[in-house]
Amino acid sequence: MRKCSLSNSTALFNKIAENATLYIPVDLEKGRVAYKKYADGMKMSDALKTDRSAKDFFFPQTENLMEFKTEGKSIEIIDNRSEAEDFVVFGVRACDVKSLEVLDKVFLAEPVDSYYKNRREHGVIVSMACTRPTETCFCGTFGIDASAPKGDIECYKTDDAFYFNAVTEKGEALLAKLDGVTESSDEKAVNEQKEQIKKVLDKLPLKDLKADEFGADKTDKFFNSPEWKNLSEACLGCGTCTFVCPTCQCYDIKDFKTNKGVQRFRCWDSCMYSDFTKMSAGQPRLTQMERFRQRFMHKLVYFPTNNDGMFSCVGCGRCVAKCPISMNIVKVMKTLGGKNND
Amino acid sequence: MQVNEYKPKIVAFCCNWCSYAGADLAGSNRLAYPAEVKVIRVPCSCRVNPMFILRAFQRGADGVILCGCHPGDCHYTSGNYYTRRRMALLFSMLEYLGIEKERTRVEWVSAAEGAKFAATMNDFVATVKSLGENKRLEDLRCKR
Amino acid sequence: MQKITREALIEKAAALLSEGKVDRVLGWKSGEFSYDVTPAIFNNVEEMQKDFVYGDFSGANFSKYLVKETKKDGKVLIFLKPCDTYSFNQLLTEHRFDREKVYAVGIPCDGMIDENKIKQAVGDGILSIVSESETVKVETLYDGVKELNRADVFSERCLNCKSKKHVAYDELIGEDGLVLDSNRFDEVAKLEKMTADERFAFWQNELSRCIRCNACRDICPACTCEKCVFDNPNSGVENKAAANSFEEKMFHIIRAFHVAGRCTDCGECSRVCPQHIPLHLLNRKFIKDINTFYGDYQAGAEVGSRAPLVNYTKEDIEPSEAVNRGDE
Amino acid sequence: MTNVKEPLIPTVCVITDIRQDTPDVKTFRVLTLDGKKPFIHKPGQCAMLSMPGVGEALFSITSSPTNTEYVEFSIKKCGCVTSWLHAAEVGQQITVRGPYGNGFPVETEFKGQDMLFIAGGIGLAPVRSVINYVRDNRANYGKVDIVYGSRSKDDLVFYKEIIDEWKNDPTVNVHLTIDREQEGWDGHVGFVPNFVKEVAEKFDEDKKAKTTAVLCGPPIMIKFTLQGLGEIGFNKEQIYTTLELRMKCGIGKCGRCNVGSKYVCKDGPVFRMDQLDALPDEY
Repeated sequence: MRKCSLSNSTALFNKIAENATLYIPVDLEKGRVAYKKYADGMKMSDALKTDRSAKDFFFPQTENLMEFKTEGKSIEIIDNRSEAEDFVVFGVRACDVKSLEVLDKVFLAEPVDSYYKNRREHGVIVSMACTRPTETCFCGTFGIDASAPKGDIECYKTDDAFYFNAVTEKGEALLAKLDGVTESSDEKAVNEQKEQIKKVLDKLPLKDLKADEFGADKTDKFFNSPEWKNLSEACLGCGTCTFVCPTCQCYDIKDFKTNKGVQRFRCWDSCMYSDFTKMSAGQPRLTQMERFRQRFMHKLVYFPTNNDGMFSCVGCGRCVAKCPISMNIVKVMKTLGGKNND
Repeated sequence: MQVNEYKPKIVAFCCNWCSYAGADLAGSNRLAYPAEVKVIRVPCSCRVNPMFILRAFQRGADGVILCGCHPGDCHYTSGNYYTRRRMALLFSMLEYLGIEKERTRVEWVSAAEGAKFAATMNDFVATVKSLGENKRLEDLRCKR
Repeated sequence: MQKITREALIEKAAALLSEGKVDRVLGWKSGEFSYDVTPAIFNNVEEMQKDFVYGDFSGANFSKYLVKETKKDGKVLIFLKPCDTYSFNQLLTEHRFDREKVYAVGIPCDGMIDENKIKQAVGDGILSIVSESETVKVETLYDGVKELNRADVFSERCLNCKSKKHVAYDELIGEDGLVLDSNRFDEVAKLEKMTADERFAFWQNELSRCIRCNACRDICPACTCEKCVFDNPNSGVENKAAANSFEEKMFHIIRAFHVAGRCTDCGECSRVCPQHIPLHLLNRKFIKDINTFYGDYQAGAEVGSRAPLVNYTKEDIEPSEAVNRGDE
Repeated sequence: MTNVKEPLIPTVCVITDIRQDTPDVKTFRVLTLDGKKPFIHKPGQCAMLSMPGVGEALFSITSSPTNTEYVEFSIKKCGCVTSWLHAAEVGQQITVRGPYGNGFPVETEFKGQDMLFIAGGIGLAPVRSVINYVRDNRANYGKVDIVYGSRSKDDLVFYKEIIDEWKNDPTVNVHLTIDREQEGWDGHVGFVPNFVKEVAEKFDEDKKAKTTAVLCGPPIMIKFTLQGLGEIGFNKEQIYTTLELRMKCGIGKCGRCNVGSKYVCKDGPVFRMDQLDALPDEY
C-alpha cells in the first residue's frame, strides 16, 4: 500500500499528468461536478458523484467511426481510427467501476468493438472508496462494495492522505511511476475507513432493496405483469435515464453529409425513444409502456440471462436523482419484486 | 504568388416577387455585386423559417441576408409582416447567444430597386468580410 | 396564502369520484424519499389515501398529460396550480385536448422547493425533508437535522412567480391570488448587458453540457407536435445526439423559437434538465422581446388569444432595430 | 490500431446486375471490386448494405452459398435505403458488411428431412437461399415442397426462376397461389395459410413426422399458417422462421433488435417456433 499526503496532492496529480492525460472530478458552479482534464493546481472535488458517469471516457456521446468520399458511382472508405492517448481517470466510484465491467461484456464480446477496446486499453482507472454515500445509492443491491471500489488502482482518501493499492498490472505500472510522490504505508487507516464505510452503508435508506427476485431467465415472471402500465404511465419518453446511466450502451449509427464527404458516426441512443425500433415496415414496441418495460427488463432480466447473472444496473442512483418524473429502477424493483422489497 | 484573400460566403434568401426580380434587374443593369453572394429564391420571405438560417450557417455561410418585398407590398398581402416579426425575434436571440449581429440582416428590396439590391449586397459582404469567418455558429464537420 | 392539505384534496377527489363527475384523478404520487414525487393516475380514493401527496415537491405541471389522458374514455380530475393553468389554457387554445373530459380543480400554491438546492445546501444523505411555514428541516445521514430558510430553496421559477391567479378551473379550492410583479426578466437583462463575447462564453458553457436527452422538450406543455422536427428523419436535421456545439445551439434555438409566443414560462424545462442548463433564460428572452416589441403578452392568460408570432402590425419594429436595441 | 479488423467498418462492393423481379422488388447482384464474392455465408444469414449519406440497412442474402460467383439481395422498395437502391444503376458501388446471424441449420437439423418451404411475398427472399442450397445438395435431403403465394402474379418474386428452374426440377414440387383471381392465371387462388393446409394435409403421417417447414412472410400469414400446420399435426419443433427487426450494428451491441434476451441479429434471425414461443411477444 502506498500513501500520499493530501498536502502533496498537486505533486501527485502533476506526476500522473506527466505521462498521461489525467481527468479528475472538479466542482463547478451551482453544485455541478464533472471530470475535467487536469491542469496544474486544479482542485479535486469531494463530491460523491460526477453528474455524468465515467462511461463517457470509453463510450462517448458521439464518436466518428469512419468517413466516406463518394464520386460518381464509386465510394472510398477512410478508416481514420487512431491510437488513443494514454489517460487516467481519477476518483471513479465503485459503481462506475463496475459499470465498465458491464460495458466490457457488450463491447469486448466477439466481435470486439475496436473503438471501445482501444480506449479501454489506454485508460487507467483510479477508483475511490465512498465515505459518504447518499440516499439514492443502492450499489449493495447488486453486490458492489463501496469500500472496495476496485478499478486498476484502489484509492482511499482520508482526512490527511490518499492511500493506493494496485489491483491490476496496469495499476501497478502506474503506481510504480508514482514512487517519488508516494511512500509505503500500512493498512491501518484504510481498514478503519472500510469499517466506517460499512457502518454508513447499513444506514442507507435503500440498503434493503434486493435484486434476488430478478435475474436470468425470469422473463415470464415479469414480462406480462400488469404493473408495467401504471409504472410507465407518466413516462415522458425522454432519454435522461439512459444517458446518465453508466451501463446503458445502446447506440445509433448515423451518417452526416459534410461539405466534402460523409461522416459515419455513432451516438448514444435510448430505448425510451419512440423511433428506437421503428422500421419502414412497422414497429415492434408501439407504446411507451413497452419501451419502458424493455429498459428495465434488459437491466434486470435479459442482461443477466446473457451474462451469467450479472445485472446491468450498478445502483449509482443517477436515474433516481435525474428522472424528470422521478420514476426509476428502485420503484420498478419495489413494485415488481413483491414482498421481498416491501 | 497570389495572396489568398478571405472571401466570405453569403447566402441571400430572396423573395420571388420583389427581391429576386430586384437581383435580376441589378444583373441586367450590369450593377456589380460580389460573386460570394449565393441567391436562393423563395416564394416569399415568409417561407424562410429560422432553421433555414441556421442551416446556412451550419453549411458554411458567414452571413445570411433575407430580402423581401417592402412591408405592405407582399404578393401574399401579409407574408413579410410575419417575416419581420420572426426575424426580429430570431436575430435578437442570436445576438443574445453572443453571435455577431452583423452576420444576419433583413432588407426590403422591390423589383425596381436593382441599384439598392447591388448596394445592399456590396455593403453586407463588406460588413461580413470585416467580421471574418463565422466561428460562433459553425459546424466543424462541414469545414474540413 | 393558506396552506392546502393533502387531505383536503383527497376529500375533494372523493366527492367528485363518488358523484360520478370524474372517473380518475391525475395526481402526485409519493416516492422513496421526500422529494421524488411522480405524476400518477389514481382510480379510487383508496389509492389516493395510500400514495397521493401534495406538498413542496408537487411541482410537475400536469397540463400536458391531458393530451394523452383525454384520448381515453371517461373524465379525469386534474389539480392545477396557478402557473399550470396558463399551460392548460394555452393547450386549449391550440385545441390539444378535449376540455369536456377534464374536471379542473384550481389549488393554491405557495411555492415549490428545488431539491437540488437542498442537496447543495446540506450535502449527501438526505433522509427526510419537512417543511414548516418559513423553514425547511432536513434530516441528514451525516449531520443530523439541518434547518434551511424556505425562501432559499425555492425553485427558480417560484422565486420569480409571475402569478398566483388561476386563469382556468371548474372549481377553486381556497381563495384566488393575484398576478404578481415578478423580477423574472432580471436575469435576461443581466445577460443582455454583457458583451457579446461574454454572452457567447456563457451560453457555450451552459449548452455544451446538453446530452440531448430531450427531457426539456418532452416535458414542455408547448411542445406537443406529433412528430418533432428533430425526430423526423426526413427533416434533414434529425439528430439523436448533439455532435458538436452547433447542434446544441440549433436544437435549443429552434426549440425556444418554436415555443416563442406560446411558452407560458412554466419553467418545467429548467426543472427537469439533468444537466441543469438554465433553459428558461432562452424562453424568457423571447417573452421579454415580445413584450418590448409588440406589447405585453402572456401566453395562456386567456383562451383563444392570438399569439404574437401569428400576428402583426404595420408599424412593427424592423429586425435591424431589434438587434441594436441592446446597444442603447 | 488500424490493422485491427473493426466489425463496423464495411468493404466497398459493386452492384454488377439489377433485375426487376416485381413492380416493387429488385434483385441486386453484388461483388467485391476485384470481382469476388464479398463473403462466405450460410443460408438465412443477412448482410448490412449501405450507401454513405443515405443509410445502412440489413438485408437477407437471397443467393445460395453454393453459388460461388456472387451474392444476391432481393429488396423491396419501402424505406429510405431501399428507395435509393431501387434508383441505383449497375456499376454503383455500395458498402457491405457481414454476414450476420445464425442462418438455417441446413447441415444439422435439416439433414435427411423432407422440406416444406412456405413463403409469402418478399418472404421468399431468405427462403430462396435455402431452397437453392437444398437443390444443390439434393442427396442430403428428402422430398421438397414449396408453397409460395403473393398478392398477384406480378408480385411473385423470382417468377422466372420458379417457372424455369424449380418447376422443371423433378425432385421439387412447387405450389403457387395468388390472393385474387387474375387474367392469365390458371393456378391456385387463395391465401397461403389455407393453401399450405391443403397441400400438407395430403402428406401421410410418416411424411408429416419427417418434414421440416421453413416459414417466412408477413406476420399475419405466419400466424395463420402456424395455426393451420398445428391443426394437421405439425409440432413447433418442426417449423423454422426468420425474423426482421430494426438493426444498426448487426453484431448484438447496439441494443435495438432484441426480443427478450435474444438479439435477432446475432442469435437469430432464424428461430425454431418453439424457441420463438419462449420469447416475449415483441416482434
